[in-house]
Amino acid sequence: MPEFSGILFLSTSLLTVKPSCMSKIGVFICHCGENISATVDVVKVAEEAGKLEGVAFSTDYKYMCSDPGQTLIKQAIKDKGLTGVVVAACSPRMHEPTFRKACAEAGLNPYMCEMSNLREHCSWVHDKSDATTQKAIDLVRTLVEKVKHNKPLYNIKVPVTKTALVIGGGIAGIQASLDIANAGHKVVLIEKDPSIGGHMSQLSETFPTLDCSQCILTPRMVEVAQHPNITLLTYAELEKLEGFIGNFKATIRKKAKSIDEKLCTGCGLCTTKCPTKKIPSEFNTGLGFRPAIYVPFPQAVPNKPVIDKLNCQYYLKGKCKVCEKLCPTGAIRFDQEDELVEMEVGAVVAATGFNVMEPSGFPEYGYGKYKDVITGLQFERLASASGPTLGEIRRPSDGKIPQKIVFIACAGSRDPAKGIPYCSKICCMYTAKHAMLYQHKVHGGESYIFYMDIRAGGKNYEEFTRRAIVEDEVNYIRGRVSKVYEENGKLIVKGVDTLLNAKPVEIEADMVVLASAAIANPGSEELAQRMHISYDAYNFFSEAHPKLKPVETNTAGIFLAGACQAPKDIPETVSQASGAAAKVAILFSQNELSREPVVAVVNRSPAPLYSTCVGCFMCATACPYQAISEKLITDRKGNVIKRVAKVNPGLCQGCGTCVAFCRSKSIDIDGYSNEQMYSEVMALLNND
Amino acid sequence: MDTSELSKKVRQQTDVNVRECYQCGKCTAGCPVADKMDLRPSVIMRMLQSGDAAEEDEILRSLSIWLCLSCETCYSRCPMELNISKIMDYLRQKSLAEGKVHRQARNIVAFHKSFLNRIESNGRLHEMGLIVDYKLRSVRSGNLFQDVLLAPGMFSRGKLHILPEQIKDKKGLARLFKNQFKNRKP
Amino acid sequence: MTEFEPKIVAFVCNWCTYAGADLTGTSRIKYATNVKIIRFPCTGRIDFMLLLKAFGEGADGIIVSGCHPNDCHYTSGNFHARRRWIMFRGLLDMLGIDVRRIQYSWVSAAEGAKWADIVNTTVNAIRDLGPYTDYAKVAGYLEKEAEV
Amino acid sequence: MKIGFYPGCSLTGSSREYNESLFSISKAAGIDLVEITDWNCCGATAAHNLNKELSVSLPARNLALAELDEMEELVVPCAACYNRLLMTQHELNEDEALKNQIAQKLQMPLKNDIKILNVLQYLEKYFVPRLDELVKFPLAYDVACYYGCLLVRPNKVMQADRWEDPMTMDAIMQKLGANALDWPFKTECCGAGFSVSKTEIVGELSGKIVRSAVDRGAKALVVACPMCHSNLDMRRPAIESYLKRKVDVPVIYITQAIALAMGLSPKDAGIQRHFVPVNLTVNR
Amino acid sequence: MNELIKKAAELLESNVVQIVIGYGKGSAERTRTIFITEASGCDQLIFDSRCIQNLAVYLTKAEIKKLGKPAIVAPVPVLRSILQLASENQLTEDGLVVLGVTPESTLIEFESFAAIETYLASHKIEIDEKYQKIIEGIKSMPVEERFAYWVKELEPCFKCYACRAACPLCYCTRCTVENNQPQWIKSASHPLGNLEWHVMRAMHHAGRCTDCDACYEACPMGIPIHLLTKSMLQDVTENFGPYGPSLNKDNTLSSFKPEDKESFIK
Repeated sequence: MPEFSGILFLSTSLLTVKPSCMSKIGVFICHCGENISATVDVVKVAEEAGKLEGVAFSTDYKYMCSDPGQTLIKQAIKDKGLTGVVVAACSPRMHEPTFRKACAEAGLNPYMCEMSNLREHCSWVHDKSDATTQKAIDLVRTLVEKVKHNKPLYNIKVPVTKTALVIGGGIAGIQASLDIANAGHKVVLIEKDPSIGGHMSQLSETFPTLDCSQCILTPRMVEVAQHPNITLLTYAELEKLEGFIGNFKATIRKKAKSIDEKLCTGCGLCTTKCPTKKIPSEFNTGLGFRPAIYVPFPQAVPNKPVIDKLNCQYYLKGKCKVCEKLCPTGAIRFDQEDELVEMEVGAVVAATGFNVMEPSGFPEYGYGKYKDVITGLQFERLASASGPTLGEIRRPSDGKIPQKIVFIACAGSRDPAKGIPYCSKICCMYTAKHAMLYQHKVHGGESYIFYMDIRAGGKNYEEFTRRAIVEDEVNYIRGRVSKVYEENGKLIVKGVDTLLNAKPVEIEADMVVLASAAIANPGSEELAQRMHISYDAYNFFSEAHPKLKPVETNTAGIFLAGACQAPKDIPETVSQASGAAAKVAILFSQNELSREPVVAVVNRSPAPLYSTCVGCFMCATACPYQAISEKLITDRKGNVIKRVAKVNPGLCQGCGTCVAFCRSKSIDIDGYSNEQMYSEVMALLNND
Repeated sequence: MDTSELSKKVRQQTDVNVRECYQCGKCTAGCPVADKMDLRPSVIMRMLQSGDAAEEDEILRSLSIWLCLSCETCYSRCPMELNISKIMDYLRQKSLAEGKVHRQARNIVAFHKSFLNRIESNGRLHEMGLIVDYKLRSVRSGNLFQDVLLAPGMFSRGKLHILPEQIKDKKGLARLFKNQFKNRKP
Repeated sequence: MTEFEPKIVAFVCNWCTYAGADLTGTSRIKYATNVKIIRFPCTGRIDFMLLLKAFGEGADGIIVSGCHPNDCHYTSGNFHARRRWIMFRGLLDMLGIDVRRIQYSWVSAAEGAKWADIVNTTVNAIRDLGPYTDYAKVAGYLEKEAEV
Repeated sequence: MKIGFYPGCSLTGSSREYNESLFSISKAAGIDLVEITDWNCCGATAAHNLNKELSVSLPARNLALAELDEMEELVVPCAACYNRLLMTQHELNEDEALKNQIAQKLQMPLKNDIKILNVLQYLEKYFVPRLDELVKFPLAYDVACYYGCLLVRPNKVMQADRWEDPMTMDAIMQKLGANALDWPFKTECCGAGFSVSKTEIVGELSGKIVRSAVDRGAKALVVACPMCHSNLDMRRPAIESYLKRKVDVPVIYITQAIALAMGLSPKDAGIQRHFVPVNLTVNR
Repeated sequence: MNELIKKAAELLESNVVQIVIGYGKGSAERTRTIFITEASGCDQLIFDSRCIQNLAVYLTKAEIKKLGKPAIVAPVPVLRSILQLASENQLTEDGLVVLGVTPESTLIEFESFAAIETYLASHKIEIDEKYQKIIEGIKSMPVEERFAYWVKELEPCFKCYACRAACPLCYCTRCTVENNQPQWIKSASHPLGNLEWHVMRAMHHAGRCTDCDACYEACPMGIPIHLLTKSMLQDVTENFGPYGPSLNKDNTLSSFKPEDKESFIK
C-alpha cells in the first residue's frame, strides 16, 4: 500500500491561506434542454452566480454534458485560468465523472470541480416560481463556497485481485462464470443447492422457440464443471463480504454434504437404498419424491449426492447408516461439519435469481386445498420429459389426463391486495407456452386462459401468443377468476368475460394452473445487507442507474445478473450476465485501480506538536474498515515522542464517521472536509 | 379524460377512486346476482371512469344497483381493494334522491321504506306490520298475496305477533329521523 | 405579509437519501422549495456542530436523513450516527433547544415518495412552529451589538 | 356471569327459536345474558341502502345504551345486526367528527369501545373450552356449516378466520360429535334482504347452497344468522321450485345443535318452530 | 492516614516514583493539591471528606509529566477518571502508581487498571436525588422557558475555560475552540458563543464523563454546567444500559448496537 503522508501533510497543514481571495471559480448553469430551464430562470441564476465573491466566470448553456458544453467549460478554464468549477445541472450521481474528466482534460485538478443538483433536487420537484429560482441560486452559491475550500486530490492506486466471485449457479451465474473464465480470469462460483442449474433446469420447453430447456442448459453446466478457470462450490453460501472493489475478502460457508467428494464416484447406489424415500423433491416442486441422500436430478452438476440432515434417519434417530455400509468407496462422512473458507476476490457478480410466490394467499383459487390446482412451475415439471410424469400431462390427484384445463394469469402479479403490485413479466409468455404444450400433448383437450392483458413484448413473442390463439386454439378470456371450487370431481372456475359486456363465465375444468408471481428470493434482503448493496421495496437488488448502469450496483465492484434484480426471461438474463461478465473483465484488465481519494487523514504539523491528535484512538474503534492504526512519532534516537492515529488510505472508504467523532478535529476527510461542509452550511443559509 | 361529476362525488362520499379500477372483472365474476344485472359491477366501474353524463344517468336508472345484495364478495376479492359495495350504497341513495329508481326496483325500495317506517313508529321491527305496510306500498308490483301464504305458518309457529313491540324513548328515536345532517364528508 | 416560509437545511447521506431525493426528482414528485440539501458521504460524517451552526445561521428547521439500519453503504455509519443523535437530542432537549425542529429519518434510495413526504410534513410542522426566534435572538447578539 | 345482549328484531319474532336456544344453552352453562335497556332496531339493510345516516345512528344508539348499562362485552347473535353494529363502531372510530355529531344527536356519551361478539365468538369464548363437559349426547350426523356473508365480510373489519373457507362453526360441530363436511358454499350469499321483495332470487341463491350441501350428503345445514335461516328454511318452497325437486334437509341454528347435544329438550331449543321439520335425534 | 504517608515516602525514597500528587492542608478549612518530590515532604499529605479536587487532571499535564513518574492519591472519583483515561490510551500501568483511598480513608494499592475496574464495580456512578430533582425540574419547564433559563445561566460565562482546565478528560492538545479553520466557535463570550461552547463541551463528554463535578467546582461564576453532563449521563444509562468507566474500548459514541432503540427517527 503506497504511503501518502507526504500529500496528507500538505493537504491538511494547519496553515492555509484564506481561500476565497485567490479563487477564480467558474459557474456553468445547464438548461438540460427544458428539464431545468422550464421551471428555473437559468439566466438569472447565472447572473446571480456571477456576482458571488471569487466567481470569475458564469454562464448558462442548453446541454452542459454535450460535447460543445464540455468544450465551453474547458475553454473557460484555459482562458480565465479558473481554479475551481461548479456545474449546476443534474445529479452528481449522474454526471460528476463526466465534468471532472472534462476539467482534468483542461488541466484543472478534477477534484476542484463540484456539481450543484438543479434538476433532480430543484427543477423536477418544484413548479416554476421565484422561490424555485431562488433555491437554485442558493444551491449554486453553496457549492461555490464549497469549491473555494476544495483542494487538488490525487486518485489512490489499489491493486486488483483478478478472481471473480459469482453467487448463484442458475443460468445467469453459469453464463457470467463462463464468460469471465473464457476471458482468462479465475472464477469462484458458489451455489446454495447441491447442483447448479437453477430454475432453468426445471423448465420443460422454453418460449418462443419451444426448444427443450435442459438440452440447451446441461452442456453449459458441464462446461462450468470442467473449466480450468472455474472453481465450483455447490451447497455453499456467502457468509461475509468485506473490503472494496478489487480487494474483497469473501467468507464462504461450505455446508456439510456428509460425503467426501474426492472419494465419491457418483455411482448413486446410496440413493437407491436410502430407507427415507418420501421427501417431497424440491426439483419436482413437491410433485415427486426423493430420498434423504440424494442428487436433485439426473443431470445434476456435480453429479454427487448430499445428505439432507433434516430428514436423514441417522441424524434424526442416531441409527441407520445404510448408505455408509453400501458405499463402495467409503465416501460417506456423517461427522462432516460446515466449513468456512476465506478468499480474496476482486469482483462479485450477484446472480441469485428469483422465487415463485406460493399462491396460498388466494384462498379463492383453492391452491393447497385442491390437489389439481397447481402453479406454473409445477406444470413445467409435469410437462418436462424428466418430470414425475415423464412429460405426460397428468393431474396430481388421480393421474388422469385433464380434458379441460384452465390457466389463470396474474395469480399474484398486479395484485396489491394479496400479491405484488408489479408485473412479473414472464407469466404471459409461459402461460401461452403451457397452453400450447397442453394442446400439443393432449389431443382434443380444451384449454382456457383467463388474462388481463397479453404482454408479449419481445422478439417473436407476439407471434408466439397469436399462434397459441389461432393455430393451437387456446381460448383466451379477458377477465379474472373470482373463485375455484370442487363440485362432483370437477373444478368449477367462476370467471368473467369482460369483453362480452362482463358476462359471467363458468368452466368445469379438470385442472387449474396458476401463473404465480415471480418474487425476490427469501433471504435476499440479508444477502444484500451482507454485500452492502441496496435493494428495492420488493427486495430485488438495485442497479446503480435504471438506464445507464443496469448491471452495476451502488457498490463498486459488485455487479448484477439475472432475476435477482427484477423478473426476467432467459434471453434477458443471459445478456445481462454477459454484461456483468464484461464489466468484470474490464475491471480485471488493469493491474492497478485508481480510486477516488475521498479518504480520511490525520493532520500533521511541525514539531513539537507533530499533530493535534492526542491518540485516544476512539476513531479506530469507530472505523468500520479497521483503516485506522497507531503511528509512533519518534525522535532521532528512536524514543517515542507521541502516538497518533494514522489512516490507511487503501482501506479507508471515506465514510467520515471518524471525522464527526474526533473531538479535537484532528482527523478530516478529503472531499467532505470540515471547512467544506462548514462553509456549505454557512453559504446555504446566508441568502438574505 | 377528466374525472366526471359522479365519480368525483363517489370519491368524496366513499373514498373510492374509480380510476384505480383496471377492469379485471373479478367483482363481476364473483357477484351472486351478476347474471341478473343489466349493468354488471365492473361495467358500472368502467362507466364511472368514462365520465360521460349519459352513462352516469344510465347507472342511476339501472336495476343493478338495487339488485346488489351488499354481500361484499366483490370488495373482499378486489385486487385493488376497491369498496364497490360502498359505491353501490351511494348510488342507490343518489338514484333515490334523483327519483331515478328502476321500475322493477320500486318494490325493493317500497320494502326498505316500510321497514324504516315501522322502525320510526316503533323503534323495533314489527314483522306483521312490515308485511302489511309493504303490501300496501307495493300493490303496483302485483305480488300482494305472495306472502299472505306464509303468514299463517308464521303465526302457528309463534313467529308473528299481532301487536308491535314498542321502545320507551320515542323522543330520542325521533331525533334520529328528524333533520338529518346532509352528507358531511368534504 | 406573506405566509412564513421556513428555512430548512437537510443533511443527507450520499448513498440512500440523496439517491432517494434523486428518485423523487426522476419520478417528478413535487415538494416544498424550503428544504435545501447538503450532501454528506454518510450520516456517520454529520457533525453535530454543523446542526448547531445551521440554527446559529438562522435555520428554522433541520432534516437529518440517511440509510435505514443495516443498509448503510459503509456498514455502520448510520448506527454510529443514531447513537450520536440519541445523545445530542437529549442534550438539546435539556437545554431547551426545540428538538421538534430537527426531523431525523431513514430514506432509502428506493423511497422517492417518502422523501417528498418527509420534506412536506417537516415544512408544515415548522410552519406551525413559526420562525425560530428564540435561537435567532441569541444568535443575533453580535449584530445587535454592532448596531449600537 | 353477566354478559350484555342485543337480540335484534328478528330474534323476537321470525327467529324466536334462535333466541330460545341461545338462552337455554347459556342458562345451562350458568351465563346470564342481560338485554340492553330499551334497545332499538339496527336499521338493517333498509337503512344501509336508503339512508347513510340512519345506518349509523340507529346502531350507535344501541352502543351508547349498552355503555350506559355498563356492559363490557355485547353478544349480538343476529349476524345482520352484528355486522351493522360492528361496522358502525368501526366507521365511528375512523371518523371522529361523525362520532361526535352522532353522540350529540343521541344526547348520550359514546366511548364506542365496547367489545362486540357475534355468536361464534361468544361460543368460542364461553362454550368451546367447556364443550367436552357440556356435551351429553353426540349429534352424530354429516352436517354442512353455512356462514353466509355477514359474519365474514368485509374481512378487514370482521377479522374472520380464513374468510373464503371459515372453520369456527365446523370445529364446534365436530366437538358436538357431528361430521362437518368440506363444501364450497360456506360463504356464498343466500339472497339476504330479498326474502320478501325478490323471493325468486332468494330461491335461486339459497337453492344452489342447499343443493351443494345435500349433494355432499349433509343431513342438516347449520347456520348462525336469522336471515340465512329464514331464507333456507322459510323460503323452502321458492328453493324447491328453483331446484325443481323436493328437499327436506333441515336448517338449524348452531345454538340449537348445542342445545340438543347438551341434552336440552327440543322445545327448549325451539325446534318445533321450523318450517322444514327437524328430524335430528340424539340417542339418549 | 499514616499508611498513606508511609507508602508515599517509600515510593519516593526507593525512587519508584519521582513525584507524589496528593491533598494537603489549604487556607482555612479548604484543602489544596500538593506535589511532593521529597520523601520528607510526605507528612503534609492529608485525606478526608473535604478532599474533592479531581487530581487525575494533572496526570495528562505536560508540566507534571516532565517531573517523572507520578504516584497519585486517588479516592473513588479520581479512580474513575484514571480508569477512563486508561481506556483512552492516556495512561499506562507502568507509568504511574495509584494510591487508592476508600471513603473510610484506608489505603488500597492497585497493581493494575483491571484491579481498579473491579474495585469500582462496587462503586457505581449514581446521580444523587438532589440533582435528579433539579434536572427533572428543568426538563419539566416549557421548552421556551427552559431555553431562557439556560441562556440566562450561561450569560455570565466569559470563556475562562476553567471548566476545561479542571476536567481530567479535557486533555486535547488543541481544543476545537482554538480551531479557526473553520472557526467552529466564536471566541468572544456572547450568548451564542457560550451556548455553542457548552453544547460542544457536554457532547464531547457524552459517555465519558465520570461525574466528578470538577468543572462546576472550578467555574468562577458558579454556572451549573455539570447539570448538562449529569442529564446526559442519565440518557446514556436509559438508552444504552448501566454506565461507568471501563477498560473495554466500546465508548458510548465510538460504538453501537444494531438493536439500539430510538423513538424519533421517521
